[in-house]
Amino acid sequence: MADNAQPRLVANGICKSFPGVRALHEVNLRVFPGEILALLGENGAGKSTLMKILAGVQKPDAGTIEAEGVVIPVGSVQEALRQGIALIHQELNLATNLTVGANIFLGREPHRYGWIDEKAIAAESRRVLDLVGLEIDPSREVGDLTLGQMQLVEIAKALSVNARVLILDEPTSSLSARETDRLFAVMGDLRERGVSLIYISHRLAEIQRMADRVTVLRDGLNAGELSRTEISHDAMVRLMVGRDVSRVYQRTAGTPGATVLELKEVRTPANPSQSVSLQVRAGEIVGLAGLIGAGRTELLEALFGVTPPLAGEIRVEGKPLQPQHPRDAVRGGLALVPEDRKKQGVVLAESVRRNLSLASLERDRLRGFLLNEAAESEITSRMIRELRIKTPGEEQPVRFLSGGNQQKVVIGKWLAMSPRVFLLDEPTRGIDVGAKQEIYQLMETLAASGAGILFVSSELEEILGLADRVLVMHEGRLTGELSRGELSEERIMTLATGGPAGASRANGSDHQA
Amino acid sequence: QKSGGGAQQFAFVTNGVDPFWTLAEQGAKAAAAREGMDVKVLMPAGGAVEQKSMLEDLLTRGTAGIAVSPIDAANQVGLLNEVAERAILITHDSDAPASNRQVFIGVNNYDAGRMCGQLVKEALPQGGAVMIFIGRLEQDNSRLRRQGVIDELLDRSHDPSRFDPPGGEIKGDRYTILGTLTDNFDRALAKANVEDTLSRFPDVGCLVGLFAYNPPAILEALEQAGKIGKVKVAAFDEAERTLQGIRDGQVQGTVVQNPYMYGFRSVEVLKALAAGDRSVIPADKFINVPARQIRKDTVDEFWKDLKSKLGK
Amino acid sequence: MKRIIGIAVLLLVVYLATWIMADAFSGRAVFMSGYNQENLLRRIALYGILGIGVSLVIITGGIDLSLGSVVCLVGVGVPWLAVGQGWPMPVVLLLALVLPLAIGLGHGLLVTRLRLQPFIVTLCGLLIYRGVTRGFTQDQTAGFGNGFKALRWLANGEIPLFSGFGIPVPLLILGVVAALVAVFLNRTIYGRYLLALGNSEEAARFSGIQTDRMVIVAYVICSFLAGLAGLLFVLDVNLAQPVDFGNFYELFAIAAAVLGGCSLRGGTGTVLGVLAGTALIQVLRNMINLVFPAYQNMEYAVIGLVILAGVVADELAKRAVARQKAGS
Amino acid sequence: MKRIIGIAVLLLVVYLATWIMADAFSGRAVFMSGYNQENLLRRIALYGILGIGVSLVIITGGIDLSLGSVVCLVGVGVPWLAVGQGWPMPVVLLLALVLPLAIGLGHGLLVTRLRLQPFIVTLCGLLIYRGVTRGFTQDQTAGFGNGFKALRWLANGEIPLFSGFGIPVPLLILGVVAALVAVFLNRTIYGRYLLALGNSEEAARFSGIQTDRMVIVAYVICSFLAGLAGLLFVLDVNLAQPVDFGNFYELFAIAAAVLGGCSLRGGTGTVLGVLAGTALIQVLRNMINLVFPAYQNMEYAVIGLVILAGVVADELAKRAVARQKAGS
Ligand SMILES: Nc1ncnc2c1ncn2[C@@H]1O[C@H](COP(=O)(O)OP(=O)(O)OP(=O)(O)O)[C@@H](O)[C@H]1O
Ligand SMILES: Nc1ncnc2c1ncn2[C@@H]1O[C@H](COP(=O)(O)OP(=O)(O)OP(=O)(O)O)[C@@H](O)[C@H]1O
Ligand SMILES: [Mg+2]
Ligand SMILES: [Mg+2]
Repeated sequence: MADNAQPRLVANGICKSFPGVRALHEVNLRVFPGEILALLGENGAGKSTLMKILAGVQKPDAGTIEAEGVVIPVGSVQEALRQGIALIHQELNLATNLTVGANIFLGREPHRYGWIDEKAIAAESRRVLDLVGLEIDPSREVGDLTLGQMQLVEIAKALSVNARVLILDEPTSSLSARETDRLFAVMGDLRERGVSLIYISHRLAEIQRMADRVTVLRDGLNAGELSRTEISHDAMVRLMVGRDVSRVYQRTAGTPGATVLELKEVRTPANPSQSVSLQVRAGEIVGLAGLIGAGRTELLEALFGVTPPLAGEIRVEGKPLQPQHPRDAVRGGLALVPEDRKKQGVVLAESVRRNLSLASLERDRLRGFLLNEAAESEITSRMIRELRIKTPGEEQPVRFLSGGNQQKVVIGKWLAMSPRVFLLDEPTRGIDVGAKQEIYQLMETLAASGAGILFVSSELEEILGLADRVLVMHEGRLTGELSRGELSEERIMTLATGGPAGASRANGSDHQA
Repeated sequence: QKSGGGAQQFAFVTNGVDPFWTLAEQGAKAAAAREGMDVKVLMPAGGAVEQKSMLEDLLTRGTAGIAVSPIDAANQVGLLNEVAERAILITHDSDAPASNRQVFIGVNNYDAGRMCGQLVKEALPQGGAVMIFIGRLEQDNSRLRRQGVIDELLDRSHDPSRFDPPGGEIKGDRYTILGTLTDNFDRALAKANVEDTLSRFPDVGCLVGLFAYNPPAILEALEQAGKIGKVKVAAFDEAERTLQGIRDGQVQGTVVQNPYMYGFRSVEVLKALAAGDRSVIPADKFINVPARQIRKDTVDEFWKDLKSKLGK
Repeated sequence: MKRIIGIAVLLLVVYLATWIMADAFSGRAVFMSGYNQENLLRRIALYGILGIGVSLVIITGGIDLSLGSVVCLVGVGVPWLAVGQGWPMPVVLLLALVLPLAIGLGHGLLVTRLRLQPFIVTLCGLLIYRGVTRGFTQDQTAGFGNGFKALRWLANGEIPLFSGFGIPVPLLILGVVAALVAVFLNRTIYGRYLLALGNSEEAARFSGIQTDRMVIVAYVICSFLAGLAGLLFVLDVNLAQPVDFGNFYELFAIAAAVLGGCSLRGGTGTVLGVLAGTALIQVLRNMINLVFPAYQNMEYAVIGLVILAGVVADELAKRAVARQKAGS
Repeated sequence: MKRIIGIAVLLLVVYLATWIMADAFSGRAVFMSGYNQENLLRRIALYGILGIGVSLVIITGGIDLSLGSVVCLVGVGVPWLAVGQGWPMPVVLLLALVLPLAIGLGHGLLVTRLRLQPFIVTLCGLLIYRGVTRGFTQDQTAGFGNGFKALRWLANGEIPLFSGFGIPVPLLILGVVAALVAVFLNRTIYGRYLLALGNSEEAARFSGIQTDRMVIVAYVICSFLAGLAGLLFVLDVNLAQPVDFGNFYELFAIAAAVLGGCSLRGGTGTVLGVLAGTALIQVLRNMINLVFPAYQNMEYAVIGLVILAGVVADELAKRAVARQKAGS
């Protein structure tokens, strides 16, 4: 990328504050035609905010934006679209009551005097859906799609703009390896055609693979830039975190003890025709791999009593458990760190203190049902200290914590209950490298303290690095088990995509109940 | 209950829901029983809109004769004439002279109001300040009733068409009408109105309750204020608490219409008209069921009679 | 569409039941008489206009509790001005149509610009418009006497079809309103915007839709239709009492919309459904008056029970379907 | 806490304004008379119990429109059974306290188990309970005559404090209720659960909290308090008419709760705030009767305007604060 070329989009001195937070301060950003610019930064660094400002969704407090050298009005989505700037948001933003086609063209419907041209929509949707490799009928309601499919619809929607600047804010966090590859192919293709792409991800491997240039934000300030040749894991991490973080995490395996969690032929409502059997032993970290939609979350949610299992036997430390409600699971010694942190993990509006004590209030109660505020304070301060939760104070609403610290609050909430088994669903989704490492260490400490750990992850990297043993799921059943020795990306992927016919028999599926 | 099967149906429609109408219902039922007629008593809770759809549906059912108390005569002429076309129509309680109703059965509310005014005069011979409490001022009957009280207290000429707007004080040489408070049938509010009046005018001489539930509300408030007996009360209608108050000397007296008779006579007249007997219609098309003043001396006998009518 | 079938069936059942009971009991064409059908259709038309209006607001995820009071304001205000104050009718009518627009605009601005909760805004509306009406009329009933016959034709006139039955004019007005709103919802970009923002305001806003404007539009249309209904109501009944004219109409309108498949969470709703819901409620009232006049004072209870039965059945049906899907 | 200051100030202003106007206009202690203050406190007590009840439901993110009809059911039912049907009073009272519990349980189950929308469930309740009451009483007014003086002391009795002023007994009852609910909300784990699930039902459930039970509890308490209020209302007024007893009380209760800082989105609310909101509305009504009796029929309009002013001011204040923070 020749720097003398005219930048397509330039942001100058962007400032943005929210109540109590300075999200961006004097931030500058340039992106050139036909390049993929990776935007890096820890949780809360201001990446999404900056992108929302570029896309006109939010209005900056100060600063200007130039497209092709011309200053454009800020804070207007239409204006941004007119400039060919399209943004794929970090969170899904779809109207689940409308069809796929309607969502793809939402706000840009081809029409005559307000009269919608459905034919045009159908045809054009088909085209962009093919681009992202989604073979579904554009007239289907988005509400019926799976999360992975929804994410792809978001991407197709952005592509349909024929954008000159395409911004992707953590698009892969809910995509499987295969869908990710597909996306990267599309991105490369767009780059060839001279489109400028801004790409945000916490997965450094992906960035090394795709980025022509890297810009890093830290605490809402420009922290530096890396050209194609300078891009390396360590360089990126140093700019983001300001310290070194080892490349891939390597677990120092311990010696597992007695079995703490045992499943015999458990059937979940999501996959009634399949049954799952598995064990987790004390001090053991077991990874649960699989493609999106493999049914891993449903399995964990069934164990935890969110969607009670239909059949089968569950034992925690030998004691039988029939979870009809999370309460039963908690009393049985289970803890779940759910997939959707903001909706299921924390009460966003409430304070760090109230979130940390929420699960243990009942255990510590006084005279039947009175609050034990002493115990609450003790737990709060201890967890903040031990988990090094970054917060201005105990009374800070969790909403204002970064993703990583929110996740620590979820873990701290359960730590106070000292459960026997931890179930973690995508524990590091959308969490930055620094925080990731801390979460990993936490998981190890938990294991070391004799708890059993079963964690779902779609990031092979962390499965490989962290698991003593890996179970692979496909369409609701276990297709295989790999010990630390046998671990390899290929093996996991083959099993995840249906695996060798033999593997599926191994785990007592196809029992007609 | 089997309706129809050839037997003619009749209906007695009120202008709302009120204990007053329960008495009328008894009268209508009694007459119906005596005459062996099928009479439905309907009380619209939803105002004029519901009264209209009730009448329409009665016509649909092929009701032969209807006695109705129009909510607002002046504006229901069209509706009433529509009814008159398809059935025998008479009005009770509140008349609609402009309509094709065959006859009106009821009381002259203006005169009744003046009767109530006389009770006030008896209670306050020396004159004094008076506050009027009433449910609403929409209906002709309530407007006239209130006007009757005012005109009597101010010794004005007999003119039902007069109307003093509710706001503001009306001063006469002996009596002052401090104002008129409405409560739209909200009993709690009716009581609150009295309480607040006692707060605002501690020296109020007489409280006038013009709807059946107003006097009881007045007595409640007075009792709690410990002013029972000290502040005079002039009442309207025959609520039990009111009669008890007269008996205990807490109420000067009450003016009673005769709702039981409204119901009873209405049914009788409907029967006659249905049989083609028009002799029941006087020349002025007004069958007067005169109001009476009930005082301490007459209350017991009246009450006994009332109970027997209500089958208590 | 699915969502309508349930209510449509329920409506049909109640309709037939009423027909059989009423006409069997009396051995004559009572329910099925042209006269009764006309009355029924006229009532459906008047309440239907309210239901359609509020359904638009409900689709945005909002609510409008002020309908009844707007009906009161216009229904009382028109005769009061035209007859009581002797204003020229054209001016009065203009006012009657413009004032509700202003009211709706007010609601919309408070909800979008100040981010106030629709429930509160329109609850205040409910109190204010009725209070004001009672104030300026001094609680006096207003009516047309026997004037304005031509105008009143809009509410009580009919287009003769065959002997003994004609199409009530208000039904035609409802037809026009329903058609316009249906097209607006299903064929225009604005209808799509409304549905989208009702489901996810952010998704719509992030797609460049000026969601605030659309929400305001919904409230404006809703209040306008409430005003129109108020006008037709008073033209039909010929008089209006400030104290109770239109009382609780908002509840019946909302109930009709929900019966018709509108979710108070926003994003769903069809004109046909709302009409079916309105019809159901009116047929029920008609049934009580024709068949069980003695239980007329339990009307509310019956309506409440039917609404509840309706939503419960709807919910259970949905679950059955879901279980089926899971099973397959 | 912050949230209360606004309403508290507003209350103080209106209170002082009424005092000055009323007593200045008449040159005597009118508003400040012991008698008037007693009346005011008694009314605040009765409506306050309703407000506190509904605030619990609002905290769960729900709503209860059936309050007024429960007030009617109990308020009419008690004298009807005890006097009309001659049932022994203890039995009647037991029923009056148990029935509302059952009603609340019903609401709670429909909302949690069937996932019906609270608005609809309680709207049906509003229709059903009133309709049923009108049905079994045949629309006849029920009252105690001069009986049950001892029992009625609960509603209209007072504890003499100094000459001319005593504490109304209902105020003591309100005090007990308020204290219990306040402790429940702020000092017990269940209060914590209620607030947590009001903010995020899912997160609370995923933390092992039986959210459904808590929601049911909220509806049960709410209906129970409505029944208690209904009992006190009829003991105070001494007669109740099925067709309108308690009409619209739910709206005043909800308005009071919102004025007092409850958000209809759930998760926030304080007992003190609700009491302040209730007091504000009652002082306003008192003011209108004492100072502007001629405008008494505009009462609703005034209350509506004040509520609107209150929430608008609250919103603007919050924004100012936010801007300050952002600035720093
Ligand atoms: N609407 C908002 N209100 C208040 N604070 C906000 C809002 N949006 C963002 N913030 C705060 O602004 C800061 C930057 O947020 P932003 O989402 O841009 O970070 P990010 O770099 O995208 O983090 P992540 O990697 O977790 O997506 C954070 O402290 C966040 O809490
Ligand atoms: N909240 C939700 N809303 C809609 N669909 C969902 C939701 N949660 C899961 N799904 C869908 O249910 C199916 C099972 O999802 P699940 O999350 O269990 O798969 P998974 O193997 O856990 O994938 P992930 O890696 O996302 O956890 C998937 O198709 C998923 O998209
Ligand atoms: Mg982000
Ligand atoms: Mg999952």
